[in-house]
Amino acid sequence: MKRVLMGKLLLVFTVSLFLLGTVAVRAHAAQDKILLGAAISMTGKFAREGGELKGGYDFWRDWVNGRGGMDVGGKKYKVEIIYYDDKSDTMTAAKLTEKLITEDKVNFLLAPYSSGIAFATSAIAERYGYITIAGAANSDALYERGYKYLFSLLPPASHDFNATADLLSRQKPAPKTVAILALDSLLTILSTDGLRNHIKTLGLQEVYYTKFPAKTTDFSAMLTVIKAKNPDLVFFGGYFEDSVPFLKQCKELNVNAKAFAFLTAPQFEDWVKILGKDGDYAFSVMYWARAMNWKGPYFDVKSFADTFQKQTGTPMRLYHAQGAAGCVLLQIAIEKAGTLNQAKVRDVLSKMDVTTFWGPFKADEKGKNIKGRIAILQVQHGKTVSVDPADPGAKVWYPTPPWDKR
Amino acid sequence: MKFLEGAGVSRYFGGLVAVNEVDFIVEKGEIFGLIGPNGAGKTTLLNMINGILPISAGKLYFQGQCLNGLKPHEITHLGIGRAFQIVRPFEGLTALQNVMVGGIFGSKPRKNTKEASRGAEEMLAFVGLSEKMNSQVAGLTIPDRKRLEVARALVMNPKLLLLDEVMSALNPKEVDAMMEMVTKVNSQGITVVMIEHVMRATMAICHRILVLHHGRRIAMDTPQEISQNEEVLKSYLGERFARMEAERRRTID
Amino acid sequence: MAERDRLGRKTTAGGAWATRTVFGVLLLAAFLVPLALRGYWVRLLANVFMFGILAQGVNIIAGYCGYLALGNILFFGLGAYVTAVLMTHFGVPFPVAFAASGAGAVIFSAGIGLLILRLKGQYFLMATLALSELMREVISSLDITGGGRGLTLPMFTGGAATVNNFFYYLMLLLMLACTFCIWLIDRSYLGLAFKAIKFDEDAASVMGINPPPYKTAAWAISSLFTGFAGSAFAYWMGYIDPGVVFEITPSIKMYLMMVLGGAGTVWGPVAGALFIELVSELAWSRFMEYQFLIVGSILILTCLFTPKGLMDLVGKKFTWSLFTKGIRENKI
Amino acid sequence: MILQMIINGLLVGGLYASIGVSFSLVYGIMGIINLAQGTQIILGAYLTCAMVQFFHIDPFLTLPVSGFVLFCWGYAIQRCIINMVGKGGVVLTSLLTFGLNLVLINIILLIWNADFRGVNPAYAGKNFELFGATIPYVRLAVFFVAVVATVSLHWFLGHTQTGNAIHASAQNKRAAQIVGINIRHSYALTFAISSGLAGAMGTLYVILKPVSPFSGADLLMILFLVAVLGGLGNIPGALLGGVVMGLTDSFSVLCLGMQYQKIVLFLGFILVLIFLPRGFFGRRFYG
Repeated sequence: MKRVLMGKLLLVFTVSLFLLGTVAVRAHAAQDKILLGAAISMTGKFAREGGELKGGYDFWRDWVNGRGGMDVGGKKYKVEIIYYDDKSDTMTAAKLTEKLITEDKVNFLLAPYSSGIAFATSAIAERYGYITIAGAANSDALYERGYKYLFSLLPPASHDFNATADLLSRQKPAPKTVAILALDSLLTILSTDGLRNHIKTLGLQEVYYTKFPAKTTDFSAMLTVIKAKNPDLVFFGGYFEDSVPFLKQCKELNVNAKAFAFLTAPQFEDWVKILGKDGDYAFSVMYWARAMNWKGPYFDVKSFADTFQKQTGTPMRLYHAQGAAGCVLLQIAIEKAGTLNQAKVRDVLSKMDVTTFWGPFKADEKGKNIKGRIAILQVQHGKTVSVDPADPGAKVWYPTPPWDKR
Repeated sequence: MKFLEGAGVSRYFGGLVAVNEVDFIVEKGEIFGLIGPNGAGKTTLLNMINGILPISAGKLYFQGQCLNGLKPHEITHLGIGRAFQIVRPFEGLTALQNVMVGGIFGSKPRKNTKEASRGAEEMLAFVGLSEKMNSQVAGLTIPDRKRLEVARALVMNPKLLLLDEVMSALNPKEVDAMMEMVTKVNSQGITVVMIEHVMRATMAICHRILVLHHGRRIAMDTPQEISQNEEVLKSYLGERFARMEAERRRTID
Repeated sequence: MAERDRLGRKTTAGGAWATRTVFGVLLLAAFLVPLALRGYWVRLLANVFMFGILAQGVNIIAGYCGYLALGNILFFGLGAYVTAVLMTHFGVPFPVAFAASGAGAVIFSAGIGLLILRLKGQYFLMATLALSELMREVISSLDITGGGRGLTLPMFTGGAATVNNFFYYLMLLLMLACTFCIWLIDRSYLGLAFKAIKFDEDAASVMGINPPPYKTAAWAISSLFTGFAGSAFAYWMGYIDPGVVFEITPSIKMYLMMVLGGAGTVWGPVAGALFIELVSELAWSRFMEYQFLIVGSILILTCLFTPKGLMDLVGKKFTWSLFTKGIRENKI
Repeated sequence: MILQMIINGLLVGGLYASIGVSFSLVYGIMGIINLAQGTQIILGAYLTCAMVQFFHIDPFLTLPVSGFVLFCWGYAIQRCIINMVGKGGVVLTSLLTFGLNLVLINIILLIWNADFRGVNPAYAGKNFELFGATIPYVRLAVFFVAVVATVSLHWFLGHTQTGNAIHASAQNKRAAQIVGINIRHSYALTFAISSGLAGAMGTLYVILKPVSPFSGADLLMILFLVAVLGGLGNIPGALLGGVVMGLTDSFSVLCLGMQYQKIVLFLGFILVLIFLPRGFFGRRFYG
């Protein structure tokens, strides 16, 4: 019997250890500080995106503190950010978001990466009346839940591919047929569904459409079918890890189209690095490009990139900018509201019509950014070049030459 | 109606014939020995009797009922108990619980735990394991495990008890005790089929003996006859008897 | 004064009294937590309880029956999707959907169990893994489940505290119900049958146990609670997609909890869940870069030194020989 | 198109088979389900990437190096850790290897961070036409190396003294010890061979597809499927299992569409388990 009793004692011990943990609370932020919190993917499948997002947040924090802090109602506040790793896991993200709100008592939340995770964290933030400016979660369904405290920085995902289709349909020789491939996940399905509707208005014919399961690394069978259909355009709705093997296998099986269009994958340096010159001619969707040349209150497009490079010593990438843009937007709203009260800042955000270095922001009643714009990049000579709006001197490379003539 | 009858019983493993068209009859109330060199198919035969291995060819009848195709637990419920050669107690349970498993599930309408617990205690007392009733079986010695194995089979109140080498690895004194126990069980009216390499015991307590060699039956007779059967002597007993004889002479000299 | 319970285990009158007191205090504390602690801790504990349920689920089939259902997360996902589909497409209230989730999981496990529980351990293990992958793929390709886009469930109405408390108590009660169920099994002939099958299935069948129905029953009970947990999870999170509810990591985590706490014991898996979640929590917030290393090392050390779980160590005098007992018993 | 599909299936199957074989070997000899095998392959892949990056050599040349590194790692792990729980049964060893898996992932993360890595030599993607079907050179080479590795492993186990010792340890532990086989050594050697093979296959894998530290989990499912289809522990069987899987992949896409590829695969797998639980060949060879 002693054993069972001791078992209970072990339980008591564990519980008390556990409760002790609660006592060991973080030293609370001093009065002249604004505490921000972010549960972000530092490990797991979104580690790359999450890491860049964090880089953007860090940059903004250092920058704003370098200016003496945020100006709220005439008083300067320094900014501090608490980070947790959500391991790209929804449940963990939810838990950590609640921790940031109730334990760390942060003043504001910064958004996580990916729509799936944002679904869970925004639900919690909404209940506590915390604002979420989703920098990297633009699935339409997120904004159909009637939340008041959720705003999107990006245009809705269902429009992601449309600009690329517009651009390509204007090229000569005019493309006629389209093959569409979609990874079976929230964002990719939304963007390809949007595209499938959109191409009808452009007079393009869909000759092949398929969803493919997550974690597919072998496309050879699918490519054989596509080869027989010989489409002019191939739209690939997938991420980094899907698109690299896809393009490699296109070459292996000698499958070519007049253009290959991807979502955001090709704008990653590694994508170009792994594929080398096989990556050339690929089109990428970009929510932001230097060529857009937006002018904002603190930065314009160019000065942001330069400041980022100077301050952090690393070249600026998309999610850096995206993360920082969310912060800047929040900063503008807070400074305009002159208070740290969530509800008041929220009201300012919902009425605000502003252009930052990231571009225009105007939320509709659901929180979607109706003024968001999309840029199109193309990989040329192993570098991404903005072709719409075009970088100075940049031209669209079209059509793609056969694999053995590149 | 024969008590236990095998007609042309065979078992193949792939191309290998482990038991080859064996006919035998076990009469009610006897102690029936099963001997033969290693790999002769003795354990395979027992495994077929209680249904662990399907019968490849031939028929087995127990009290007139055909055993072919029955599941092990169904055969157990007909009244056939089994003690394994490599003792297989349930390691994580106590000795008492081990015996209780048989007590509860061994007969068709399941017994309740209280009743089974009492029966199991009695059975452990019978085999002389009362004191170790509540110890984990992992800590039991080999002779104790063998006793436990017998108790587990007996608690199911079998009409037929299959014993697979319950005396191997025991010292002479322990063998005597086990022999006594088997005869005691038999005197209560339980028919026993036993595989045994300890010839002293087999010859002393078995009424009849079946000798297998390479899966074939080479003899089935009383111990007396068996010990004089030429084929048996040549293939199996010869060597052992020679050794026994030599030993006997040495002790006499 | 030594007495014995129905299965012949020794109990002491005095010990029982002390145990009951400790147990009662703990239970009371568990029920009072939401009054004393803030949102995060309530959520964290609810999360611990959820893993407690999952660990108990595998405890029944793997800890008691010895069948390593590595793909048990299947029922979690199934339960979550039954609830989500019923609530979004058919407007069914949560309690009904909750019950339906449990029922769905049981029907599925019993049906498929009769087929695949004939398989020996390692094949069963892989069959369950493949089943959970299959279920994920099927759900991804159906329209009614929203496919890879996932489903958004109706919001739980009420403030943050209400929501947290609701799910806290739901998970707590589920875990207690599950543990009580295991306690009953452990005391009855079912527990003996399960353990007999675990230790030696041939011997068990020779002793009159017909394994398939028992194994199927064990898996059905396991799936019932896992399905319930999935249902509660779906409503709690408000959004599910196949990637979230069929994640393989929790599947492994519940085994870790079970083994660490003690497989085949009544309270072990719950203790394991508490311990693992606590360690993970510490590992996450302090040693972010080493989290897998820490969890992995704990797992390895557990397998080496306490293969029977932490519950096996308590109450014993700590000596070098106890420390190395696991290795001595298991090494080749 | 049918011919192209068959060729695709065969080439993919060769890769599947080669990674399945190493898993099957460990299971067949020791009864251990090595949940770290996927990540061991990934480790081999990362080693190749690192060597290509630093020395600018051809990725195929790194194959022996990653194989050797993983071989040593495998030997040490089995000798020092896995042997210690060898008798603990499948639950314990599975959990142990899962722990190893986590540790390995973390090591990769610490050295190389979470980025996807890949190599793309200049000749990657070059192909030739044969009867109207396109055959990529690299895939053909990978297929060839995989088949050679499998066949030579099979030969090694059947025709060398060490191989026989390993074989004997699988058949009967006690008897092997009696005839003087150091069973700890032969187990460690088995595991080392399996890990070495995994490392080498990692090199081949990364030439075809990019990897991240977490890719191991996806590979593990393939390992299971291949090994079980061929009969657990059966090496030529695993080769067949891989090819069957590759062909299934191809033809399910052709007949039903990409979306149903995995459904067909898993459903088929479960049906095989139910009706042919010992795979296509049964477990005739080891264990």
